[in-house]
Amino acid sequence: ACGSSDDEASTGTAAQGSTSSGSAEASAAALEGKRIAVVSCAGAQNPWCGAFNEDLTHGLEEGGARVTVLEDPQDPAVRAQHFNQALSLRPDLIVFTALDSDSSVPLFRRAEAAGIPVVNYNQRLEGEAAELVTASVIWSDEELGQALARNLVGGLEAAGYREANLLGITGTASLPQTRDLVRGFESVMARYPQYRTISIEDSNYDPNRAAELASQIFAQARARGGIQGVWANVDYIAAAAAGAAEQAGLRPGTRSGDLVVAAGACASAGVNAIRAGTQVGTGTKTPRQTAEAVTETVDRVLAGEDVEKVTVLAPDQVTADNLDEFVELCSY
Amino acid sequence: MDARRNPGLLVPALADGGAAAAPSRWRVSSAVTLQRGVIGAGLALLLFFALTTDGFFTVANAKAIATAASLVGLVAIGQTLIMLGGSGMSLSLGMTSAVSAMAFVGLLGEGVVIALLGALVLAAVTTGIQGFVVGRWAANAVIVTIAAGLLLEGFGSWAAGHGDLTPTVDRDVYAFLGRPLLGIPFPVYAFAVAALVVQWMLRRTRDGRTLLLVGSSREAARAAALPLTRTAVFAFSIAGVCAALTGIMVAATQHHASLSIQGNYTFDSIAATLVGGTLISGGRGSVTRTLIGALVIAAVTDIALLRGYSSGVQTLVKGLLVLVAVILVRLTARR
Amino acid sequence: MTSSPDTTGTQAGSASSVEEGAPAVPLVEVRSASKAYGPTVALREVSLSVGAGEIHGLCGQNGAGKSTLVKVLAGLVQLDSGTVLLDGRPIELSRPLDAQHHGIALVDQELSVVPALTVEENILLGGAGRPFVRRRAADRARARELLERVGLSQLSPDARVESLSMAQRQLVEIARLLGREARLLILDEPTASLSRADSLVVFAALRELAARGHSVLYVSHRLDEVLDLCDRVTVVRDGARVADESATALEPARLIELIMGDLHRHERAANAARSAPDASDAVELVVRVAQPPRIGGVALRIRAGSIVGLAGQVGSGTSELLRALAGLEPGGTASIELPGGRVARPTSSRAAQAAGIDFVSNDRKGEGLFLERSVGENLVATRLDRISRAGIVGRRALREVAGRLSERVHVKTRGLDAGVLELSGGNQQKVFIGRCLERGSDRILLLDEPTRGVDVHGRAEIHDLVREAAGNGTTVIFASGEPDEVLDLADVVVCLHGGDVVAVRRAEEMTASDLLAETTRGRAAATEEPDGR
Amino acid sequence: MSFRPKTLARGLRAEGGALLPVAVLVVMAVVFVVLVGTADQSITSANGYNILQNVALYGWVALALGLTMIAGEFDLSTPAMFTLGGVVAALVGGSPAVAIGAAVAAGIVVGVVQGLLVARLDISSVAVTLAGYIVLSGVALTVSGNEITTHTNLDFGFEIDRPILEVFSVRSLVVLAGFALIGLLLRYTRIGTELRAVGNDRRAARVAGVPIARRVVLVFVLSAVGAAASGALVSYSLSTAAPNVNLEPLIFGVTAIVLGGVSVYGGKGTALGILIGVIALSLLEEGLVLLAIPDYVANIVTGGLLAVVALIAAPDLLRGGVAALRRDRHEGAAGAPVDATGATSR
Ligand SMILES: Nc1ncnc2c1ncn2[C@@H]1O[C@H](COP(=O)(O)OP(=O)(O)OP(=O)(O)O)[C@@H](O)[C@H]1O
Ligand SMILES: Nc1ncnc2c1ncn2[C@@H]1O[C@H](COP(=O)(O)OP(=O)(O)OP(=O)(O)O)[C@@H](O)[C@H]1O
Ligand SMILES: [Mg+2]
Ligand SMILES: [Mg+2]
Repeated sequence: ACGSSDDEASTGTAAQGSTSSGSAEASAAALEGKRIAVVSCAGAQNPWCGAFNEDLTHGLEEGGARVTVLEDPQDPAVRAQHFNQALSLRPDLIVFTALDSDSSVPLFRRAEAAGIPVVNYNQRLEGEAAELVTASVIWSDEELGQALARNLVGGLEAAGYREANLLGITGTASLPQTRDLVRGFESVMARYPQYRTISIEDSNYDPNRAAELASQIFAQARARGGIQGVWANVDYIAAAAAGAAEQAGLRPGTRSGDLVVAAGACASAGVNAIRAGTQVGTGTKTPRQTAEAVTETVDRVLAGEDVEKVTVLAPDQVTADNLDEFVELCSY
Repeated sequence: MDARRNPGLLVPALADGGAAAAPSRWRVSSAVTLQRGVIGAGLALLLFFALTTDGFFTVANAKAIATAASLVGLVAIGQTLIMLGGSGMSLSLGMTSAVSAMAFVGLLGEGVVIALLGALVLAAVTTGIQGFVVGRWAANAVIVTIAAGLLLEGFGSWAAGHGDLTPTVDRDVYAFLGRPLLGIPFPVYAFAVAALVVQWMLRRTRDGRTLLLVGSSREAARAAALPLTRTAVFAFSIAGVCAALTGIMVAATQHHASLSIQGNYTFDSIAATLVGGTLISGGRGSVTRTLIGALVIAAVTDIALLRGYSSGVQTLVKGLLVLVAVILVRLTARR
Repeated sequence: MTSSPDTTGTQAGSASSVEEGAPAVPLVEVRSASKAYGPTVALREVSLSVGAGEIHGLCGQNGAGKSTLVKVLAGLVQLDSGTVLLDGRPIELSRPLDAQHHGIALVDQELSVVPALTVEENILLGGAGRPFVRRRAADRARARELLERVGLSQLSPDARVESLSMAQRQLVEIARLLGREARLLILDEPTASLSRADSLVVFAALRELAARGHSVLYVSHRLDEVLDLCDRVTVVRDGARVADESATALEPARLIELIMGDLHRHERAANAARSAPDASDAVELVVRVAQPPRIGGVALRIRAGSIVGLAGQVGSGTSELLRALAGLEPGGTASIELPGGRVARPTSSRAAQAAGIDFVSNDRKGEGLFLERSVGENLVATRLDRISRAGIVGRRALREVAGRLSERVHVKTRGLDAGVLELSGGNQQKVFIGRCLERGSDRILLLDEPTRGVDVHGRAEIHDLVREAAGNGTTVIFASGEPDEVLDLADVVVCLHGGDVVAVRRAEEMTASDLLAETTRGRAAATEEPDGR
Repeated sequence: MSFRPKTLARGLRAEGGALLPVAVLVVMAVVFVVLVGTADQSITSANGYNILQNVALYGWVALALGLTMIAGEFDLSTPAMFTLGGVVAALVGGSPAVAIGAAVAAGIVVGVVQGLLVARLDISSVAVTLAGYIVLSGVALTVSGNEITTHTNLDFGFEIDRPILEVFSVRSLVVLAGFALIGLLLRYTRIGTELRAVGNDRRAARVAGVPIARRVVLVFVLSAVGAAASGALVSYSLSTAAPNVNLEPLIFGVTAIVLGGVSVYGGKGTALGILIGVIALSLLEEGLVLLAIPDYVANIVTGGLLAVVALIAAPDLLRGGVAALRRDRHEGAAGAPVDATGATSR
């Protein structure tokens, strides 16, 4: 599906939880003539969303479904409004990305009342929402955090640091996936007590804010041994921090004395930075793999198969060494 | 009917010489004292917090503050011109930064000079059109710029294929725009030069002085046959160029460009302009004041961050600063 | 000088006191009032008394203290010393509300009616009553009654005020005040924005009110009106009272003398002394303006370098004609045929400027000065082009030009850097006019009410400036609602009525009454009050 | 609602409204039907429900913004107050009455402070409410600890969105009632007259004895309360409140009120006109959804519409346009000029 060539399907090792092998022919039949509404975040604000919406639409349409995408700028009120509008289209299925569990409950109740199945992606659901939803496709953010930590440690060791002060910059701290990522990160870092994260800041996914706070914390830490490593949950926040470092006269890289930068979910900015040597690595949480997994789940739901409530995708660790394998997947 | 039982006003209580209508010279002078007092107290407070904040008084931190102030400040220069000219404010300058940055990165394949020129021209033209509409037909600037922001966002993401743009050329070609020069970050030079040039234009060029006159009274300017349209286009397109410079330098530092580059530049630039003391209705203020406003906001934000206050508190403090500045400016205004 | 109201007048307003026959206690009396603003002494021991049913004039130069006195009565300004008595008893006037309790009402210089509301809404606006209910029938009846009292019984209470004439608007405002049981109506320069005919409508209403026992205190620079309307006149100079006399006994020349002290001089002589443009080598211009529906089509042939005065009532189109020529009335078409067959079309103010037209609006604060900027900047505002090279303003040139202009128009200012808002009204007007001087010959200067709110002395100075400009070859077209000003300043008088030219005469061939007769054509009969004054 | 066309037209005219809102509604309805037709859809009561839910979402915000604009002011703090209202309601929790009451109380405080600053110190409301916007954004982030706050009472949210008569819901009915109330206030009370007076000619209104400060404070309170209450109601229907402010409510509100014939320069506008603007815009949004328009195209459409609206409202374009039309019909005053050289009578 979705135009991805076979070799990518094999390299994109999205370990799909406990997927039973639904064949391509079966899916085409299940999707044929079906109407699917996608309530998603907008590509205009967020390239990940844009790539995902495109890949998903493409995948579903290839199977013969009619797809309607309703995009919003991560606004809960508008997303709920769109969900209601999606319901009124009376589709066979709604693909939805929840902003959080609780705000999804009323929507899912309405969908249940209308008898329309809902496939949620990216957001781990809890409580009633988790029960109401038909299926979820999510990434293991904990594993992403572990990959991030391994990348960072690799970089720090390559640069020869015996010990190091680290700065962490998260997207939105309160989101569950951020918490999962930090938990995974810390579980690995517990084994490296010589590398201490002295500060975790919240950038709210605003790269300018990330750059500003990074440069101010670099300055403040200067008197106390400086910062040797920066980690961020997404590539473009890491790129902002690396840029701020350059402006402060630091050198992002893996040579001795360099600032080691690592990030979680890959994107063009990260690919670019890894090539340039200013970032040591990233992890895959790619829109295309997500779209493929969602397409498959949708297909199986519509085919009437028994689908697991939660499909967890496992990310790959990306470094300069294996970057070429992931360039396609990570460029969006 | 008895006048006592019918207390409708016979006398225009505030029609003339009333407190709100026209502050007397006494009120103005006491307000000036008040203003000095508040500014003095504010600076003392700032100094106190600065002294007690670990790591504030370092060269590195000064550079960090200067860089932050410069990026917002450049956008604020444009905001100041728009405000001085009596158009109020632009709510699309942040979006202009982002879209120009995307144009810059997208054009880098053609060479850095073409990319720079292309991005700056794009910004000057798009904001210039807004200036034309506002200057020529007296359209409401807030509404026009909200509309322009939406259009820029729509066309920007359409042209960029809803993506994050990364340069296709070697970093060394353009990275000087983000790196320090002689130890000082490049944006600081850009801001300093732009502030000097624009302030000089305001004081010494025909268009700059006309802008102040138009900002003082559009109706009088029209009756005096001053060029309303040209003046507004002048203010808006310089604003566009300044905003674009910020976007370009951010993109050159972060090595990619997307709409997220707009960040909070729109509102932060208005905040810097107002904190500097420019009159929102136009005619009074200067770029120098805005420079100070941008630095004050950056310093206060820095202190809040270093002391570990949340981003919410930082925003709150910024808002209160704006509020105090606005009140002080009003109290000392002649009208 | 007596302090009790004169009861020998023939005005209807005094009739009631005649009947009572007793030396009436004045309604309002001010005794030895003093007031200083810092170093400025606005009032020095001034006294004033207004009898019941009396129309009392208050005259004086700019800054003489008239407005201050009026504000004292309105409770807007507190006296340093002195007392105010009502019906012979001292009263406290520390807030506007106090004045209101005593039935004292102030009609401000600027009209205070809301254009977008209806007549009825305006009359009832701001009055007492429960905020959430409008009693339709009762409100309607009240509005009608009040309209009738100011002579507007024909007017529909549902008419929107923006569709009314200036006089009607003024009367609507007065009706509102009457609705609040005003005993003393104070009008501070009410006719500054009214035409002569409109003034007559208002005067008729005021006389009617006086006849019913209301008192009126009337502040104006239009001396003819004061003499015409008032029973008595009080004159203040430099904050002190210099006269309180019966209006009937007062000669206009004497009144001017009282107001000006020794500053007065007669103007027409000045005009006569001006070397009129030579007829033989005269260059002529043709001005055409059409601006439906106000001006059907006016075409005038005028001589370059002459001063043309437009006379007409509000609504006659004088302002619109000037504004159309200045490119400020987009609804109209105007053209000027210049010598050599060139035709200039001022479709915008920029186009007008390019065609050599300068305009001085009648709205100094709104459409004239840049109030945030300094005197110097205001003076050079329209010639930045000329004092700059390659877009860069020459600082020396700027100071030089501003300084010279400031001297030319005799602006009293502490310096060119002083804010223009610090100047008095008359000086502001001079700055405004100064901006349009010295812009080269062959230009056309349009002035709308060039001396509004300016005292006699300032007026003479401004008139001299205009004459001087004309002497240097500038063609001047001005409009004024004051017959005397038109006759004093103009070479040729053009009378407009209803958007049409109804008469063109040389100024020295005309008297004020001719002019009034021409400009009130058709309306004169309706607006002239019944007792034939 | 049984408005007869005549009553409706009179209502719009009487308060200085224009034909614009009616024209806008007709155009939008036609566009909607065409859009739906090309999208191969059938119009159902569900579409009506969605449109009314959209009206419920930002209707009060538009009304609040419109009221301030009629009184000659501009309340930029609206989107932040909207967000804060939701956060406060979610944080207070407990009984919905108490929670919504708390949001309303917050609105009253904000409205009084902003109104007093504008009225008493005569500061431009744009400046005051811009500062208010930033302050309130900070407050929302701070009190929520930058976390999404969850309502404890999920059933109330479900109840207020339950369809009534297929197309209505408690939420939309409450908002419509708000429109009716404010409409009556503007049309039939002295306060309504005074608000228009304050917006049309503040000096004259002041001289006439209208208590300007109280009226200005009133509109700012109504504005903040409207925003806070809708924010609270929306948070219930979402069962959560997010602390991040976005400009969506402001953009929707401004577009709707200008489409609804409110003058950007104050003094003119009706509640009915604003409602029409809100409905028209909701129709458009529903149409765009039915067509599955991508977000960036929606941005372009909304931006374009707002740009057109800004031009329609621009005073000099209208003046110039009318002038150009007239100029074509009249070419100056033809014929022989009257002699005013003074030569003939010499
Ligand atoms: N609020 C004030 N503060 C300081 N000085 C004032 C104030 N109001 C008036 N003055 C001064 O008091 C004097 C009297 O002013 P007032 O306004 O009473 O004059 P006026 O007779 O009304 O003049 P005009 O004919 O120009 O209206 C003037 O010298 C003026 O400068
Ligand atoms: N509020 C004030 N505070 C200080 N000085 C004032 C104030 N109002 C007026 N003045 C001063 O008083 C003088 C006269 O002012 P005023 O406005 O009375 O002039 P005016 O000649 O009466 O104007 P107009 O003809 O427009 O009524 C000016 O020199 C002005 O600087
Ligand atoms: Mg005066
Ligand atoms: Mg006066």
